[in-house]
Amino acid sequence: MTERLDQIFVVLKHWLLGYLPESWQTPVGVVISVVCIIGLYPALFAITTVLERKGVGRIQNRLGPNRVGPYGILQPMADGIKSLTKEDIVPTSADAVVHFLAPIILVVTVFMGFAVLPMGRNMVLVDMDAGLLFYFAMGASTELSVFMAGWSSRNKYSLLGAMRAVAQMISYEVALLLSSVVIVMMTGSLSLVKIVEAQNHYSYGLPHWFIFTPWGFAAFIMYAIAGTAETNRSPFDLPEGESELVAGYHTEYSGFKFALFFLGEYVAMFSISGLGSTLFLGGWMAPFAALQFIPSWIWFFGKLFVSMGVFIWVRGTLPRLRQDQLMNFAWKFVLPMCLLNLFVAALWRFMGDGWLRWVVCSAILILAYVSIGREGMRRKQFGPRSYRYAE
Amino acid sequence: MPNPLSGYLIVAALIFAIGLAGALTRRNAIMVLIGIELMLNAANLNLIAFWRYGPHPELLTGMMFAIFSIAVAAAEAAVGLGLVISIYRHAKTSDVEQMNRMKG
Amino acid sequence: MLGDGILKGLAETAKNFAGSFVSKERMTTVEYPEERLPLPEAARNFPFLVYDGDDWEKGLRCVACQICEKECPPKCIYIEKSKDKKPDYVGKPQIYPAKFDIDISVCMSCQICVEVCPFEAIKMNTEFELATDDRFGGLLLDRKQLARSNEYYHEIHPTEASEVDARLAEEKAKVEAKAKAAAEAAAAKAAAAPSANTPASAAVAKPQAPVEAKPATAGKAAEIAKAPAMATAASEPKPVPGTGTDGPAPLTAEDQKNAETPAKANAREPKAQGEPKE
Amino acid sequence: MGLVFYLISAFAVGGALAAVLLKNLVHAALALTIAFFGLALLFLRLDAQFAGFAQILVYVGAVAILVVFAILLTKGSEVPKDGVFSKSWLAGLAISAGVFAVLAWAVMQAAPSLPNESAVPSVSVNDIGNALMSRYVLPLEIIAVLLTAAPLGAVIVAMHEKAGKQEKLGAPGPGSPRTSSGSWGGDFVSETWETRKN
Repeated sequence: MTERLDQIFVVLKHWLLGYLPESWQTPVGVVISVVCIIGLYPALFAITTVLERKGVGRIQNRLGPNRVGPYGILQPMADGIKSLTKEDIVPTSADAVVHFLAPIILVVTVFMGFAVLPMGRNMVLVDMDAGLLFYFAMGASTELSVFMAGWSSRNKYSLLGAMRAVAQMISYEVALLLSSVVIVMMTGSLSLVKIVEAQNHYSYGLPHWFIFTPWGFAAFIMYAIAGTAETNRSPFDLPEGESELVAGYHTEYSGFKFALFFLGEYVAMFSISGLGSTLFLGGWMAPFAALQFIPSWIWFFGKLFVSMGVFIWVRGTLPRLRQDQLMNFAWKFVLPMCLLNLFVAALWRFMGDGWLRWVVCSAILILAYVSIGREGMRRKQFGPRSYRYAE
Repeated sequence: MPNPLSGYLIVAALIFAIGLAGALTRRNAIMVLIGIELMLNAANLNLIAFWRYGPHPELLTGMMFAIFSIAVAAAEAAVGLGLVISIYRHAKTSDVEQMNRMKG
Repeated sequence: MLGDGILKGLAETAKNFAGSFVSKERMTTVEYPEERLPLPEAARNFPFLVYDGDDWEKGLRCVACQICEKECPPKCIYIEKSKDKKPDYVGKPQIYPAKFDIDISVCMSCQICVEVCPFEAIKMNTEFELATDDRFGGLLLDRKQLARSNEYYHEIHPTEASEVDARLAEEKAKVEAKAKAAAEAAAAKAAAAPSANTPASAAVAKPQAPVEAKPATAGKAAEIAKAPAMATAASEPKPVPGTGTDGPAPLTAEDQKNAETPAKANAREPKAQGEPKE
Repeated sequence: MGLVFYLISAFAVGGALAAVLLKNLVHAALALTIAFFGLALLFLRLDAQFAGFAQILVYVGAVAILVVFAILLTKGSEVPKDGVFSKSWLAGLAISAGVFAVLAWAVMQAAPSLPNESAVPSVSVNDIGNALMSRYVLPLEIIAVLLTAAPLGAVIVAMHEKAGKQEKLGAPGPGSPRTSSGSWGGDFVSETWETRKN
């Protein structure tokens, strides 16, 4: 029974494909999966927007949206209808073609990342040998669409927002890659399915997720920071800092194209969260051996929602960084920590089993964290803000 | 095309020629760099095609060459564009035809 | 250590998040259409017309004196006087506004109309849900839309309304007393004692001026003082100059000046434009 | 061969042509990314998964962005008035046409002797990693050194030198450093000195 529930979508797809001739099965199967992904994530996006607004409201001791439908759960429908029926305004001097293509390229590249994410046992669109590389290649392409959006709008705010976004995404992509490379080092594979399988064993009822190792934990923290910056989320939302740049690179977008940007941002969050849970949190694995009877896809989406909750929590807590703080943090804290973490992971690999490697690896990481952090704080590079006033 | 490899080679030659034409005819230094990038890419395509249809694909020679070439091209682009920006600061132009003085 | 501030902040927001489900006092918001915060007593928005009694048309205190229309800085009030008269709250026949429109898209809520009204007829409302889909007709309120009962006034500004009521009652009492005095004087005149009347009516008008510090109310006192005099004028013409010299005189002059200035300016304007041509 | 190959080739060649021909530099850079993407697809078609994704990651994600940044930093997004092609464009075109003619002729001559269809090589990322770490470890190390040195060099070349720093770095010339200084303070000092002399 649990087995069948676990594989319900796989079985369903095979059952549907059974009605088709042999030569059609592969392309139609791909199309079905793609349609499922394209349908599912916007739905999750809709749920997340209302949850985010309500969550941030609660954090600020407000109620959040509660007018449309019971408890405001139909708010995303109202927002969707609004943005679909709004006039699509293109600035007169804008580069019409590039302006039109930017949101489409963003959404396409963001959705491409899901092709290699395993969303459950046997639930992956393509089990690519170089899956992680594919994911990062697609993630790198989003930068270009952001730039296209900002440049084609012929608006200073848009251009500034785009330049900030691109600079930020390039800086943090290095950290994102380096923190993921640790996992590749330990599993010896770029395939996300194999990475999940490498974590798929339990001892004393507890899973062997990579986050439960010193290097995995450090890498997860770096990954979370870099992922937040990569998706332009608060506190790294300078590209669309509304107090300075109106809305950043999508200032000149309205109606459906704006909705596409909004969708792209949230789907990118989902995909970063999904990759993070695949790499560090065991993907579709249950957190306890005793809970394995619950279907794997429930665990994957549960982890997705938990990490979205953390995104929202962080957004409700932290103020926006300044541009120099952002860059200093990327290059002077996250990058050295990631490089050190690579070394620590190698050390872990070669020290063999035993408690000693736990002590040594943890000590190195904690020492580095404290000393780099203290040094940075002393130089006021990423410490509390200090204000200089005009003389 | 008589066989698949020659198809890839012709495409690579075409892109190489386009890149060469761009590098030779455009005035802007960045466009010259773009032409050079295209030429490098055409060469990469050649390498990969030869690896794919070569006698010993398992040795990965062509593939490795292409990967190293990609890495070198990235470094080359960084340095080249840094130079263009530096020259632009001095000469206030990125037109290669106006960069005709030895003294900045 | 780096990051402890972040953890502290996260704990704080988590406390807020959980607390918002537990304690209602944390929530700072009021769910507006269903729940409302009580408005402060000094709240004001746009003017309304007060009426006494049940019939709004009959009970309007406004006598279409047009002072508010002239004083209104953005000129948002439009009054048309009636041809006939109806009795006001003291029972004296007065003209009433046949038309009283306020364009609340123009009104700037300065309350000057309220301050200058000698009859306590126009007051500030607190109603703010005035949105309409017709920005011309919908925001031009006529006298029916503007009329609110005195009870409503008590509801929104209790202190002010009771003060106004007390004042009106006092004036009414005085007017009645004066009418009585006038009647007595008439009776006395019948008994051939004409000099007794003047000091009596002056005594009625005089104490009011120092008590009401505001010049507007003083002017109103003069008006009210004048009213019975006019009522009795038919029978006794003498007290009128007596009351007129006593205090209302400079006020009425000022009123006239105020009233004239826009008219004068209007009259002068075409001349000024025409001069260079000549 | 087949339709897919022709489509992808047309995509790549079209992107390359647009990159070279478009007047607006940003458009050219965006067309360049189309060409890069088409080439990456060709790599994938040649069963070189790793190289294809590396191509997208490096070229579309980094080089194209770098080009775009450089264009914006040099105010290159405005179309120059006196044409985008150099005076000797005809010669350049002739040379490249000649190069293409020679290459195409060579390929066509050699076509019959070229290897025909061959089995899909089963090369996993693991094999590539092993090769990188064993047979090609020396080139890898050299590339690593290059990739460390090149960005450093690029940063130093492109870094905006401040006037004050230049002064500090520059050796004292024949004249007094005070009077030759270009900074505001230096001007001020020299002026007072000269006025006192007069």
